[in-house]
Amino acid sequence: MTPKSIFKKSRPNVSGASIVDADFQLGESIGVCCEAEDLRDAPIGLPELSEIDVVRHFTNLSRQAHGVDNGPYPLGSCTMKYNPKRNDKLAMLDGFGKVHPYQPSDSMPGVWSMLWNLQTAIAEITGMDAVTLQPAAGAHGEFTGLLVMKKHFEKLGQTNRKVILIPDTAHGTNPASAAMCGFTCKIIATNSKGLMDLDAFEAHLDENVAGLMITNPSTLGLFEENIEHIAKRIHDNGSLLYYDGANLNAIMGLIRPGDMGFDIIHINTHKTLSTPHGGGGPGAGPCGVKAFLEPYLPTPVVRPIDGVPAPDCNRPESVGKVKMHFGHVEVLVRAYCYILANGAIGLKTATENAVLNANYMKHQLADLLPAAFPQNCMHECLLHGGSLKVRGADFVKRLIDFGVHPPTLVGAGCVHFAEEFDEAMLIEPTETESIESLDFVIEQFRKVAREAAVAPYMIETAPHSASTAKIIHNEAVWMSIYDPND
Amino acid sequence: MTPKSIFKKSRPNVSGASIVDADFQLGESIGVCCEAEDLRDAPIGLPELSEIDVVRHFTNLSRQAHGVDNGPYPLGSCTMKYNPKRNDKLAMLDGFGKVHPYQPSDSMPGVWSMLWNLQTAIAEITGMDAVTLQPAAGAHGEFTGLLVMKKHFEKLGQTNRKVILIPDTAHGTNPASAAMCGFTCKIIATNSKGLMDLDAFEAHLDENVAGLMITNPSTLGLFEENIEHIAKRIHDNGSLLYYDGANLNAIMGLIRPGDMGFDIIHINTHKTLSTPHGGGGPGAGPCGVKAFLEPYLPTPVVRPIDGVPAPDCNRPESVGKVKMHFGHVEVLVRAYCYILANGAIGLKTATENAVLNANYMKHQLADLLPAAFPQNCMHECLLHGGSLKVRGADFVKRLIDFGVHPPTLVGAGCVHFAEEFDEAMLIEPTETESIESLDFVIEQFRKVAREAAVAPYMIETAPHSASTAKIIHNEAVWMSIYDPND
Amino acid sequence: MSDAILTGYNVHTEEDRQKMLAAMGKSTIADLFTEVPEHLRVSGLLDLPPPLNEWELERHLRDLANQNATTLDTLSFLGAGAYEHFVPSVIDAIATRGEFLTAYTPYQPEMAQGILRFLHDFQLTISKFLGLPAVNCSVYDGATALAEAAWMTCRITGKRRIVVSASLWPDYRNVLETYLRGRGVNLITAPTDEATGQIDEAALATLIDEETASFLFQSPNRFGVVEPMTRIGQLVKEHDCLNVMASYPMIFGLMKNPGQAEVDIAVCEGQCLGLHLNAGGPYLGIIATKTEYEMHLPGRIVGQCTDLKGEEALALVKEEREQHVARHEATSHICSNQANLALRALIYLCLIGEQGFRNVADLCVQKAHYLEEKLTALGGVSRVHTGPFFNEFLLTLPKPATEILATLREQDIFGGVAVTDLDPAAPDNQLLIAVTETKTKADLDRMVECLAAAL
Amino acid sequence: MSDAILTGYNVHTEEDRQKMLAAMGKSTIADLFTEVPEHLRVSGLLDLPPPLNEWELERHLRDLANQNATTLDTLSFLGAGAYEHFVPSVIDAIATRGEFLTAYTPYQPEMAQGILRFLHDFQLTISKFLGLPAVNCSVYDGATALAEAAWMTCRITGKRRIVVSASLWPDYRNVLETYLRGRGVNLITAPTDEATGQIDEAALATLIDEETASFLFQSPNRFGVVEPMTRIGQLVKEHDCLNVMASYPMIFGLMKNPGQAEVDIAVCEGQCLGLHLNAGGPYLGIIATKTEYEMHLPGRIVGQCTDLKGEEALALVKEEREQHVARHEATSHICSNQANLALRALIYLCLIGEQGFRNVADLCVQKAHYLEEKLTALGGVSRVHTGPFFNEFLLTLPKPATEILATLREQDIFGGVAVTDLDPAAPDNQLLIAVTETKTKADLDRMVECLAAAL
Ligand SMILES: Cc1ncc(COP(=O)(O)O)c(C=O)c1O
Ligand SMILES: Cc1ncc(COP(=O)(O)O)c(C=O)c1O
Repeated sequence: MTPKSIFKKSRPNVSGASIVDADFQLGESIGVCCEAEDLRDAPIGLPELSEIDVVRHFTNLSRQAHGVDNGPYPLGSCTMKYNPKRNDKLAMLDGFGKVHPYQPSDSMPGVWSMLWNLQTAIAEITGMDAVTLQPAAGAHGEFTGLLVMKKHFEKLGQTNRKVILIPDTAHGTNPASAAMCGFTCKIIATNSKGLMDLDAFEAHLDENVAGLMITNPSTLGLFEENIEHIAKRIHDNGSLLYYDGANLNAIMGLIRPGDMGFDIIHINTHKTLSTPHGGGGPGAGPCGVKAFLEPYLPTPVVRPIDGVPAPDCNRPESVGKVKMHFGHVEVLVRAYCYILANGAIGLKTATENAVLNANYMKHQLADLLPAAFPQNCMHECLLHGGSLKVRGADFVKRLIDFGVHPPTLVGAGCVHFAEEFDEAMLIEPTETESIESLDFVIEQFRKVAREAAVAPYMIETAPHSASTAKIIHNEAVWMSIYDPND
Repeated sequence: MTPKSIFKKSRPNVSGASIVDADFQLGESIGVCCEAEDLRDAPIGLPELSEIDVVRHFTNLSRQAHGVDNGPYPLGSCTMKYNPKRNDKLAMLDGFGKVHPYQPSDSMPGVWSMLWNLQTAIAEITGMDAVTLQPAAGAHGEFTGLLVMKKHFEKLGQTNRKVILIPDTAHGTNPASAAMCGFTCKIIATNSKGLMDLDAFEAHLDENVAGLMITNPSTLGLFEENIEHIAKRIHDNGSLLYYDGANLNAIMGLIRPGDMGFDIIHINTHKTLSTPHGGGGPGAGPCGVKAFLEPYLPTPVVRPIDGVPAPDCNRPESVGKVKMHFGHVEVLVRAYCYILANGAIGLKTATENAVLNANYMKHQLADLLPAAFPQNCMHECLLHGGSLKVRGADFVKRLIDFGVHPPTLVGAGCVHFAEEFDEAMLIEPTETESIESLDFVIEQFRKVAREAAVAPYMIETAPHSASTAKIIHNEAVWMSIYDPND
Repeated sequence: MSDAILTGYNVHTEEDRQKMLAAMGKSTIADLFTEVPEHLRVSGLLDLPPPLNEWELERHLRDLANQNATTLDTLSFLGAGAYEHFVPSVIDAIATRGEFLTAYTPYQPEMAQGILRFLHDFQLTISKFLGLPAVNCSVYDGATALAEAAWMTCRITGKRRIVVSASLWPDYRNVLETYLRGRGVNLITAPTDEATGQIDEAALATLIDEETASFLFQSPNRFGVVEPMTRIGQLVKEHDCLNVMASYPMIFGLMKNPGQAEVDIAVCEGQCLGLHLNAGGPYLGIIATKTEYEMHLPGRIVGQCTDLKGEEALALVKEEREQHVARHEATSHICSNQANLALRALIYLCLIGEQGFRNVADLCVQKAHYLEEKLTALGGVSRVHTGPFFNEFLLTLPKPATEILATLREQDIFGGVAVTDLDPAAPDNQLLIAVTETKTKADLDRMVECLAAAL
Repeated sequence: MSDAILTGYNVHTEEDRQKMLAAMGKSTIADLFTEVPEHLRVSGLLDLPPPLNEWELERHLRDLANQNATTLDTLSFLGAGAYEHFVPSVIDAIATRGEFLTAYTPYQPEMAQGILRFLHDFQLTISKFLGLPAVNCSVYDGATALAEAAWMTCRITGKRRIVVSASLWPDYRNVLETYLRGRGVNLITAPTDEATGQIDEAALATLIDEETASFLFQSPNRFGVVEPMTRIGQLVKEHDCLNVMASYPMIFGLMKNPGQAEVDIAVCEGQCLGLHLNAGGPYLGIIATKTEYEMHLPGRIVGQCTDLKGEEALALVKEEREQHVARHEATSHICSNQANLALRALIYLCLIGEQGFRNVADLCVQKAHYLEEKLTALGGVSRVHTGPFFNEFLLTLPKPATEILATLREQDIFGGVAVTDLDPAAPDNQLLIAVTETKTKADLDRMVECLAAAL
């Protein structure tokens, strides 16, 4: 059963914190803060609990959640690798946490240095010339990058360039971000090798194309072998090449988007740079560009001014502000720490291990779940579930009973596959799983497959050990109108 | 099943932390640190794991533990009340945590002020004149207090006073501490009202008695009504009265040991002053004395020197050192915070609520588990389990299945009851349980009692939902000789 | 020594790697990268600082952190949208628990009821709070929440003209413009009454026309002035356009909720609800609307559904609005949101509760008014506006604000925000001062004394 | 407003209290205290400061904390038994999890396998570490561990004479005396060889007689000198008495374990294993012995047993030694111990692992020797002893140590411990300097430079 709502535990007039100040009499001057008719005339209805009850409620909730700290999390496209505890601690230092964004900028040089150092490192990692750390998440990084692209063509007077080409395997945020910037999306098919169909690409490439937006490796876990050819064609067409860096974990330290010909990139720190995902966020989505696009980055830009990193708000050509302040500093400190703890050698090793683990998984499961594509996969592998005796969506739920978070399937999570992959699973073990852990996960897959042959209903009704039974998605009724008696 | 040992997860040559320093070549100068024959010639055999595996292992272990944060914990005599999170945070401030005990004392005035303020508050709470915060736990506080007592009689030349009187209901640490100080214990019986048998007391009272060591309320949860009479008899005899303050939670803010006539006291901060018990410790056992005993307190004593609190090591009459440094500072900060957050009114209310809750529990369970004694109980109640259809020891294990930590029984925990209380349960709800929580606990007792009537074997084989089945104590085999292959 | 030990996060020893390669019939790691053209590979290593072990890393980060003044060591009256309210310790202790911190979005609801429950209770709490039933799991921050709301009104009405109060925080306005630029939305500015600092209602009435999708305003506004919410709501309703209000959650401790004031979409910056200042982020974007507009909400929504046994369960619902389903037609591109901060806000509200929340608001108002009275009693200092204020107010000073602030800083006081920092075109002698419950009377008196000395 | 809201930790409203009293047929709280003589009750309230709300409390504690210099802001070479080793962040994150922090002693093993497991693995790790199989769940600190060990040897042998090396840390000696005073134990001091700083073996041989229960020594000793452990072990064995060694765990990264050196009981201060300095406590007392002496160990022991299904489980065992069973005949009075710190030590050792532990020890040795070489190259500075040292060494200076230390402090350096601080009778020109892995070469060079300037 799902845990109770905290509203069901509320006890009138109990409050966990004592908010008084002997020098001020409560209730005295309430009238002064707004027009009389705007004064509150009824209780809000906030839950009321003592501190211990709050602690117990949320401690209990946490025990009905599964994070990387709890076990393997091979959720394809999400890169659920270890989130170092040291980074959490350092991100919460008072010298970062208790800094007000409107402090005089010379009272927070450590923040600027940190941001500048991180920008520099990300530029080096991605092969770009300038980086903004402002975007709040991957999708926001896309939005920022596409605004830069738009501005570029505005400056060139090429206002006809309103089309963004996007492969059909792209993450949903790509077309959504493009639409938000006022672009039109044209979708490019995937060929039988799992790569972008070059004929389809050529068919769409015309003077209205602003750019092509791709991930490499793709969401199918494959490296786009033709990337240089594609980059050349795009550039010859006067268009720009955008890199969705959500899969950078597969190439960091080994291959740089900038070297492949990309003009604009974003990365997801909560994937590649080990920042925790918090059950949904916050993330951070740094955006990098080649030098010719630098003037358009959102304001402020952090850069050395008289040798000392500081924010530069005087950016006449900028796309403007994409959010308040300077980005998700608390998240960015963690990303910075991750890079520093690893150094170049560590990042490279991490990438190698990520790819090694995915290929190992793919290889060891090949008899059960044949790979969708024959070539080496990168940091994740797409496996066909067609020969299982049960539906893939049911199969993976049974893994929950054995302590393994399900991999990604169509409809569960954010990835988008073509129809022929209806029963396919995208598995991303990540580099922080040991052989023992991988073998454990593999064994659970096998266990479920064996069971599928003899007791499919055990699988179709799974999970059996979770806090709820299998959840019926299409009966969802969103209780949007709250019950005033709640 | 019990969770695996971390040794079973060890993977050769993997280590979670990188311990290198580019300026120093590892392995270079090992020979210089000791005689050659003392150099290590074989591996230690420490576990080797990556950081993520360590985090997962211990996160998993924590999920097989029950603390106050998880639910009701009515463990008699242990006062498992809420441990405020703010105290944990403040105790870990760098200004306390990163201070070396051998720093010059004028470089840590905040430590001295904190200790001095806390001493002053504890003196006020207990009605004593001077307090030392050095003792590491309750038992250590007893040891310190009894050493002071001993010193007192040495000074008086009364070296014959070698006997400590101790009621039979006393906690085991009392006679054990007395023995460590070289005292002989004489045990005093309990009368039918649950109080100290005054005849037995008189029978033992002679010129060899150094002191009487009692808790009030006693471990039976009863207030010793004759305390003033007892104090007078002890003092008339030239002996001293020692207060084991482990039960101070029942009287704090309402009654002071010093006012009852006690000469020496200790308290357990992890009981009364809300410091967390950590699965076994660390605790802290401040010891307080009346003015005439102050010179004997262990060295150093923190007191204002030229108006500023500082450690005074020049204590010629002191009993000496009882442990290194100044006490469990990290624990003491929490105790200090607890007192400051509550103030006098808060401490008083807490005490009232503790007593209210215990009496409520006793009253509501009376039909099922009649009270061992008719009078009001204090912060805990002793209930007879004799009319249950199952053994008390089995009964309480079934509570585990319903999320309630068992109360205290003879043999499970540290309390010591006379034989007639074999099946009795000592229940201490503590003041931080709400009515809802108390009613929940009561309902679980009733549920088990109903079950006892119809399906006793469900109880005798409980718990059924815990990580292990019922544990057979007397088959315990301590694997003391470690397996080198482990 | 192998890389595994060198970096700490790499779990394989060199032997492990060989063993795994061998299992696949490969001999080197390079065999896994055959699809990558040779010349695209980085030759050697990236140019990054050498790896730091944990204590070196800590030292470096502490060095950086120590370079920053903080609101702990400097008495701060900074506000302008981010406020130094007290953050109960319980929040840090709970929100950082590994299960919460290291989980992904709850795509597998059976494994994530704990997360779905707090998100659902967050939605419920916000809905009570803002008096609007449809709430999502959060967006990036207050400014992007306003931008998302603005676009919602365009989708709902099919119109592309929005009237915006002139008194938004300047950066909210900037973000709004950035977000709407590509959408072809026409932003019209509604002026402020110079005396009261409130919206010029007469002017507003003339600006809203048939083509107008919505009116957007902020309260308290960029001058700290609290707008006449109910009156504005009526006025906007009369003109038959949607009414979007951005606000500071604390005011609802004392004020009616936006739902009671004809607001169609309410957005807030949730930073004040148990989040640290974090040098500007991450913060918490809150957005709530009426049930009829729920299909236009951006982002995640948690809803109730049933499990196989017919029991209540929670899951992500209404995904047809979202980017992974609707793609370029989605209500928004948002995917990752601020879930862990929504948790913080929920814990905050549960801890302080109904009465505590009212008390925080009350103390903010009283302390701010106390300070305002004392300061405006100083020669040459006066409040710019006559409209009511909550915990922040704008003063005119006899000198440039930056000069006064520099003098105050010598006393370890951040005296407020010079409005020229928000908007270079603003008068240079205006200072915006915010007060929260954490300031003592002694703090306020010290501020008065130091500011008097700085005049 | 009721007390409930006032103090935050009191969960009952006044109405709750009335409801509960009514259920019991009582009308006031006073009715519950009828057994307490009226005149014994405090009239009114205790004289304590008024209650502080959370932010007031935090401010006050931060004020106190900020008054203290720390090893973060001052370059510290302090040691003398407490060392500034690095503390991996994982430890704080895990050891403070509510389930661990807020649990009691695992009296209900079915509900506490997680706690019992870490305690058992702590015992196992320490047993490997010290080469002695019988280990308990911890005692208060290193000094009380030595005192407990001393008494164990008296219980084991029935004798009351103990020979003690003169070079224990003075406070270990003090605690030992305090602990044994009531037991009628005779302590005989074995002298130190003035040149080497090691135990005078010849003298020791003459001091151990038939009546001697044990010999106690410490290594590294109060001069930082590492004792010839194997040789001492042989010598003591030859005299047929028990051999007790107190030590600093780090040395076993490079040295044999005490079990290999004929030590019967080994004790350590475990502070260096992942504990913060904490202004002196709580620290971690470690004690290990041979199987034949296990029934004499003080405190808790976790052992393996089986559950109803016959599966392995863990529980507290051998309780017949303990105070709650044996009462005045118990091996010790200890009840609460340092369990949460045993957890920290275990996590520490698991995190750094075999190789990491060796590396920490190695870096300590190298850095200390580097500094010692540089310092003794300065005019007038020399090492007092010739015996080997690990990470701490005693220097003779041309001036009183306190003067040098005062000058170093002006440079934000804690230059070490003046031995007069440990023992007022010691020479005033001797300085004890400790170095850990966290000091960089630049730190060491700065120390050399500043000390040179202070001469
Ligand atoms: C390929 C890809 N692009 C973009 C995103 C969106 O990133 P975010 O959730 O940080 O907005 C994701 C996240 O799942 C992704 O996998
Ligand atoms: C009455 C009493 N005295 C003494 C003690 C011993 O205290 P500690 O465990 O802190 O040594 C206890 C602890 O359970 C107790 O209940």
